[in-house]
Amino acid sequence: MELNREENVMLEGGVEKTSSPWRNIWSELVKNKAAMVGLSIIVILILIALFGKYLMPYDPNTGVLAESLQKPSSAHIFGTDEQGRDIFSRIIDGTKISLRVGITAVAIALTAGIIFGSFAGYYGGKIDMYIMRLMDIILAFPSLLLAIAFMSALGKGIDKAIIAISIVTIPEYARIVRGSILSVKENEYVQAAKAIGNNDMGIIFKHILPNVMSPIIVRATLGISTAILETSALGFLGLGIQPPQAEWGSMLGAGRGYFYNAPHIVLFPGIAITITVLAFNLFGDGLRDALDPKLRK
Amino acid sequence: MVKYIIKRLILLIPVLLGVSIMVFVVMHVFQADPASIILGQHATAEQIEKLRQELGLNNPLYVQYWDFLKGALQGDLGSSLITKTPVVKEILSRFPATIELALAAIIIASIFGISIGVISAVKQNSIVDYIGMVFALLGVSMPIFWLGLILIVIFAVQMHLLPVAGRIQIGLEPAHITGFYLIDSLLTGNMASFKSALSHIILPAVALGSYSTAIIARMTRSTMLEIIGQDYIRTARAKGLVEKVVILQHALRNALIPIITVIGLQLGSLLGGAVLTETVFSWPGVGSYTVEAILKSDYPVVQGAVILLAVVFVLVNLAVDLLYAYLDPRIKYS
Amino acid sequence: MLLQVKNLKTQFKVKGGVVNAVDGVDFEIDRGEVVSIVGESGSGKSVTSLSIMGLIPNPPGKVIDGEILFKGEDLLKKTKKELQNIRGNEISMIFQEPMTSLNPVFTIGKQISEALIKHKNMSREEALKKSIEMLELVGIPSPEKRVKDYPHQLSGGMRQRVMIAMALACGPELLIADEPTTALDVTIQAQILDLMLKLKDKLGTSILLITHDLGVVAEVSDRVVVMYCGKVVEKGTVMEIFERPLHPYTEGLLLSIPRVDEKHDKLFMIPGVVPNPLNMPKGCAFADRCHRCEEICKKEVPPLVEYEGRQVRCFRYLNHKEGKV
Amino acid sequence: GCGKGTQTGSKKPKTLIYAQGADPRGLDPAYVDDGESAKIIVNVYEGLVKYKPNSTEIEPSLATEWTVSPDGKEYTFKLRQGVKFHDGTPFNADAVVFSVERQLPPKATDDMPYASFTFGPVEKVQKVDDYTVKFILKQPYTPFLANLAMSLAAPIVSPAAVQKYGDKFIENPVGTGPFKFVKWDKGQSVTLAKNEDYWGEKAKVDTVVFKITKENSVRASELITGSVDIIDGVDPNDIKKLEDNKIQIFKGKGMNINYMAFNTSRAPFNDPKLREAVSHAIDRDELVKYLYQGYASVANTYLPDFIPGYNDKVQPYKYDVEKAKALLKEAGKENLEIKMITYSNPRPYNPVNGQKLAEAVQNYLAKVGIKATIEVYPWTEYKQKAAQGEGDILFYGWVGDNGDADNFLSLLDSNEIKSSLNAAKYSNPKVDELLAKARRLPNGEERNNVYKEIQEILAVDAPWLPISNAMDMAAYSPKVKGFTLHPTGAVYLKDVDKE
Amino acid sequence: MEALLEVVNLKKYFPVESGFLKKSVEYVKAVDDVSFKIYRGETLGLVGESGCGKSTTGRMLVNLLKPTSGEVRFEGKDITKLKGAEEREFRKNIQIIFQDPYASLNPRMTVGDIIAEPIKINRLAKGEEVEKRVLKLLEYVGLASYHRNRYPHEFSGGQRQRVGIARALAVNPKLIVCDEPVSALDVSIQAQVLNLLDDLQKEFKLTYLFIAHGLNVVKHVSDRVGVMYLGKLVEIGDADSLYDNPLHPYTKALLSAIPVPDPAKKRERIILSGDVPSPLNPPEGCRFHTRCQSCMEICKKKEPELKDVGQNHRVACHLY
Ligand SMILES: Nc1ncnc2c1ncn2[C@@H]1O[C@H](COP(=O)(O)OP(=O)(O)OP(=O)(O)O)[C@@H](O)[C@H]1O
Ligand SMILES: Nc1ncnc2c1ncn2[C@@H]1O[C@H](COP(=O)(O)OP(=O)(O)OP(=O)(O)O)[C@@H](O)[C@H]1O
Ligand SMILES: [Mg+2]
Ligand SMILES: [Mg+2]
Ligand code: NI
Repeated sequence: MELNREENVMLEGGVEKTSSPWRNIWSELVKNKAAMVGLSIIVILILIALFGKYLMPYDPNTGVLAESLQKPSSAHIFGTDEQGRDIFSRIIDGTKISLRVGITAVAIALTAGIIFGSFAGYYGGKIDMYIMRLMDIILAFPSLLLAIAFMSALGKGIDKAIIAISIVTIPEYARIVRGSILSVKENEYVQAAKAIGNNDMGIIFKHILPNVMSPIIVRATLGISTAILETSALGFLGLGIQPPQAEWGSMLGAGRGYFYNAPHIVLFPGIAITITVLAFNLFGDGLRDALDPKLRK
Repeated sequence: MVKYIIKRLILLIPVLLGVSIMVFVVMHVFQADPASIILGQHATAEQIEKLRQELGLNNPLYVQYWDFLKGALQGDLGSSLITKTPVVKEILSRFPATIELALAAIIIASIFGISIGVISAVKQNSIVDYIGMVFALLGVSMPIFWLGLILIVIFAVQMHLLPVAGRIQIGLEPAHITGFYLIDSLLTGNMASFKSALSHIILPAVALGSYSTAIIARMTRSTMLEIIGQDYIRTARAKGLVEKVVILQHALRNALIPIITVIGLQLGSLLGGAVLTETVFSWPGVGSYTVEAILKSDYPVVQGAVILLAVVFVLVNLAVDLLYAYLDPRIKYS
Repeated sequence: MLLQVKNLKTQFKVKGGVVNAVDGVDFEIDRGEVVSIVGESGSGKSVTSLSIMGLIPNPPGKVIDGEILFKGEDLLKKTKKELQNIRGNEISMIFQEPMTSLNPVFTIGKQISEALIKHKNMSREEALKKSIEMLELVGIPSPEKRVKDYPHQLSGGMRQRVMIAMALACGPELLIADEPTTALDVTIQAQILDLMLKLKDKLGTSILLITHDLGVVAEVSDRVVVMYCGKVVEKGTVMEIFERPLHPYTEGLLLSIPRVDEKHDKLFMIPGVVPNPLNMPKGCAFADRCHRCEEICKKEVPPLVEYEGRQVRCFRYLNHKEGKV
Repeated sequence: GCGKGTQTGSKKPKTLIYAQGADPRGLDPAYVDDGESAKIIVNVYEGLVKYKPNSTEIEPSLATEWTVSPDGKEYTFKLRQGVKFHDGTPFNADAVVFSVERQLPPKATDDMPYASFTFGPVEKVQKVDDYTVKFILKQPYTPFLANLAMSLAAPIVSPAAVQKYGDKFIENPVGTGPFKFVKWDKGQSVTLAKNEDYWGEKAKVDTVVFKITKENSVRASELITGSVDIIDGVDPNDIKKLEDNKIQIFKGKGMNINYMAFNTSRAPFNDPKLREAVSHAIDRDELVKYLYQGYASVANTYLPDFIPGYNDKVQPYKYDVEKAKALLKEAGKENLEIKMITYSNPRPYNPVNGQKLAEAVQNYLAKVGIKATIEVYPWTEYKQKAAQGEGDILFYGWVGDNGDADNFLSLLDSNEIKSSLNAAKYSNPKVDELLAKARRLPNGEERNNVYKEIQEILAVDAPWLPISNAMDMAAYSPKVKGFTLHPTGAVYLKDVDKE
Repeated sequence: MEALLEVVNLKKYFPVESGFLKKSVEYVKAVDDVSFKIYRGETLGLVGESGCGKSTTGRMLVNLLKPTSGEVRFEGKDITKLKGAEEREFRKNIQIIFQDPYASLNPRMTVGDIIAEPIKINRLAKGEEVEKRVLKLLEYVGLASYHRNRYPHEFSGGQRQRVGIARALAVNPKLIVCDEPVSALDVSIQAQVLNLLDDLQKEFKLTYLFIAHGLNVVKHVSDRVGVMYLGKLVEIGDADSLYDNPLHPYTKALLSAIPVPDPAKKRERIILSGDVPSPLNPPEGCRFHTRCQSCMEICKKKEPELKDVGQNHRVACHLY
């Protein structure tokens, strides 16, 4: 065929190997410095969560009361809390829970939000109406109050807190997903997907969702921080972690009375939260860019 | 337009019904027993049982809900178990404070958020941009009560610039007209009150608005970036307009449409999310009052507050939608 | 000469390198003349026009070399402020997309008035009156009512007419029209072109028309500039170009248009695609697609040569001139 | 509030601002049970009798003198004449009868938390003449006089005002006290004004404002910046900062007890051996020194030391890890696993909050090999849980109402298991009997000795581990003169002045 | 000749919700009573201004839209009532190529995946076979095997349109609806795509419905041409007959408006006045009468029928 002549022009680097999309995303991510910083921090955090017990100089849950409220020193690099526990060890120990809270809460809310949002957006009409009214109801509920209310119904414990927090955030994801789907749904490639015989699920999950991920990713990375912070608010009201388990948010809450005479008690968990949140956000932004083949070189 | 508003108000009904059912059920599976709360710690089991009968607490839940709903329809949400005063009165007396704070917070958040966002977008990928965005990220990563205490220490205790807590300096409360101190003091021409109320609201509003500031800044930045690339911005430049006009009039005006959505949502969550800020700054609002009520199992108050907050939330959303129509001539509600 | 563009070079820094979007372009426009620039998508037509307007987004773009002499003065040497005073006043521009080139949140009255208030020191009311006149001029019925409309209330053709009204409001000496009809229907396109020509005659404005539709070019222009990959490959009067195209690209372009009045089985086709702007071939950019390609074409960039009083960028004519053919 | 502006000849009205941690529940003494309400109520109302400054002894107030019948069942009061309520109506025997009768059956309602506590022993109250009232008790009840000095239930209200305001009297208090009620901005402040017609020595300041500031450290900050004059609920952590800012700290002995209760109704702590073991395992000196930072005293017995009947001979179980381990081993409970429940908020007797105390205890228990879990609840829910019998160890405390030993020690009366006041669910017939006996004995040595005996029994039986008596702390600006906190926690502001 | 597909009285009204609680509904009459046939192996061109209902018609043919009323008979069977498995089976017969090569390819899928998808969904091949088939299709449309790992944005418009064509060919359709497949392309690329379509038609005996508003392009590819205006078919006939002898005033104006790339030929153009009326409330009578230069009284009142004027040529105009 005569048409094949153009290959000569297009050929830039010989025959390419088959490369998986994940490899592409990865190679793109690697190029993004901010994202890599974020990812490195996340990896370190995960390592700490997994192997933290080898790093802890002291038992995080037992303290020597006589050594309470000590300023950072060589013995306790982050100082000690009101029970005389080593804050450094507690921060390391708390990593596990804080990460788990952030990640699972977002994962649950995200999954539910995506399902609700995409059904509402894709099918429209009555389904949309019912789903979005339900979302409105949850949304109209002040979120902290709703979380508290759910927790008092579900009972205590970190798992319940995670569920409560995720339920509260579902509507936000659902709204974002729905909105994006409404705008993507009319695209011709969606029509094309239908024309070649895709069923609704195929269209939603293969063709629409991948194209609405960027706002969702950005929201989700922010959501991780919200979840961590909201756990701390629940902890503040005695609904979060059961003591003596360390968790950053609760450490912050418990330490707030010592603001004047032992500010380090709240400083370090605050920094830990901030760094974690920052890392997820940097990584999220990078991931969004990497997932978009248009931004790839 | 009026029809649209009426329609939206009608849609309020199922939402409120849903909210009330949910809060009712949740509060009633709560373990604490209102009868024993009312009776206090010296009560005997017989007294408690008697009171449970009187209060209808032994009826099936749906009967109780129906009774509650009947009352609610007549504007009666019951009385607080703790203070005996009608819930509606208690909440309404605290509502202006919450709304005033939430509005102040959202105004501050909007001003800062939009400014940071616009500057970041205009100076995309410059150092200013990065600083702006890191600032925004810090805003979402700081716990409110933490930030609140830091603000108090810096601005009130160390620098003596602003008051520590409360709504106004004692003795300067303006005459009660709307319940909003800032407005009431202006209406009565009481400048000393106005100044005091203003200086009291700044710190809590900044603390409460920090999260929203960050969200608004990020949203503004991305929207502005998108809009600056639009054809009509090029058209505006081609007309010879100065850059300031192009950015602030042509671009920002368009960017405001999605930003308003975010602001609306944020305002909604600020109304209920002011709990910790209200606690830290002793702001006499509904949020901290409700949490106290939850902790004391005073659930007529919780139910009332949640329902009222839901009403306000829905109304705020309606206002946002109407604002859309004003900002975006393409949207017409009929 | 109203406008002289000399050796204009505009670059874009993009991920992975530098795109020479406009790479040494020369042409000129006389008063009252219609000059068309044609060429394939991505050949640098819009960048040329934006360079003249001083609207190249910076970063990533930058005019790196050349002169743009407008009434003898180099626009590239003007300050931002001076340029703002020229834009929309002495030179104005119409863009391709009538749907998106108007700001959706302002009334068209406000959008037309803006330039008048800025450049002609008119008051709001005066500007609005003038706007109504302009709308009338471009044939919008009941303009007093229409000034209060928002862009979305108008059809595509009307919006494009509003764009024209806006561009002409200050009575510019040069109107740059970047694909003003591409997005429109044929019947509407005919209306708009008709209108532009009428207004040109009436107001004496020079027009720089950018398009890749050769049909449009044939109907309206006096002279034609053909661009390919950021370079001018051929210039001449409209008759010369259509009757006897010199450059193989121009030739191919003309041949690949399906014509209503002829019927043949297969269309002529320029094979291949435009080279990647980040990865330009060493020699003539068209060499790979050219059916007359010779050895030298792949090695050296051909210069713009005079041939029969016209200019063309092809080695064949260089050789000819030197008497080797 | 820095005083600025030019000083004019006329005296500037003095405003005293007192910051406390919560809104009062209400301002009708019959319907409230919280300290925040009490602090305001004592300044607006008065009872027939009152406590002497800095002690819980009784002195005249609205009654000028009284007699008790020999059988201890009739109390006759002579009332002060010429006293007017703030609404201008006269104070007389009718007012007293009205105030009391509304809290007696049949008028008393369920939501009067202190009615039965205060007037439970009263058979009836009678007007003898306009200025004489007689109370007839069902049986002799010695603490009754102390009850009449309490800030809750006992104060005399204006009958006219109660009738006038009805339901809303709770927000519109009218009494005879040195201050009149002005207004109450919910959640924000309660304002009182000097009662110019007060029968006694008049208040020194013109206006008193009770301001609500929830967070301890924020309240301290307000005092530092001068926007309030007096704060209570001072957090030990803030004291240094306050002192650095030349703030005066008032440290008074608190009429309270902070204790840990064993659930004695079931295993494992129905075994006194185990209670003893645990009691040995906890270093209360260390708790007081570090957790409470020295702003509490170690409680050796079940009463604060200034209450008549306090037994200074009782020896608590000493901190002794080895002993504790040995006792556990003896009981065969070396790997004991228990559940503790506690509350999430600070309490007057435990300023750091229940969770922190529980965590510290958990730590000590771990050292003797007891594995304890902690469940934390908000206060009301916690009380509910405790009443339902959750938890093997509970954390509780008590703030005395009337300064009588009975008020504290009845917490261990088996009759109070039902009402859940007896958190340890402790039941000892001997103790019950002694308590009943003491209630009937007139004040004096004999009665005190009974209480001492009870304390000895309890010290051995150890249903509680008494931990500490928190200091009552307040802080005030150096401009404030004459401020004290009464051991009952009440603040009488009549004699407080501000420069 | 045998009609592969027959369209009978096809209508599509899009409801536009308005009023209180969405009660009253107005309709956009996008396609309003259109009937025509497409014969096996031919190319039927469909021209008309933007918004006149061409795409809507095309989408109803491929069953992407359900018509409000009327029938689409493919090989004698009404496809508008198909459901489930039958519908899926039918989809293989008719495919569609879209106007915008940028918007019609999922930006997050590689070209290989895009082409493989219909094969997998319709289970036309398994495992290795799929890959082979994809390569074959790429070859048909003139792309190289290494292109399959690239993303749509890495291609030029013309190449992208080829991917769209390959995707349509993947299921071996009998009819392809080409919805303005070259409108977004440059002339030089346009020629490549048109030639490709031509080649493929010959090779696979395809039938095309070719939608465009560029009349010269339609003329080049079509055997017969239909002209639509505001939801109505106003003229239909053999391409040569229609172009040489346009009857409807709208067709005339349309033809005259085509810019001819020949400066020497200055023609008399018919410049229509005004814009296309809104399809929400189209004019009474003949829908073109508001812009028609030979408008008569009757045109304002009575809607003209599509009349046969001989030589396979039919027109809806009161002039004839
Ligand atoms: N903002 C920009 N950033 C990077 N590259 C750009 C930018 N604008 C234009 N270019 C590049 O400049 C080259 C010329 O673009 P230009 O828009 O002038 O083409 P054109 O001839 O107007 O094409 P069309 O007919 O599609 O409008 C293209 O390769 C394009 O990628
Ligand atoms: N989903 C829809 N809902 C409402 N109206 C629609 C919808 N799709 C199309 N329309 C309307 O139907 C009419 C016909 O649209 P259609 O897309 O078929 O036109 P077209 O001839 O293909 O135009 P173009 O040349 O611009 O592609 C238009 O007025 C359009 O606004
Ligand atoms: Mg262009
Ligand atoms: Mg179409
Ligand atoms: Ni041809």
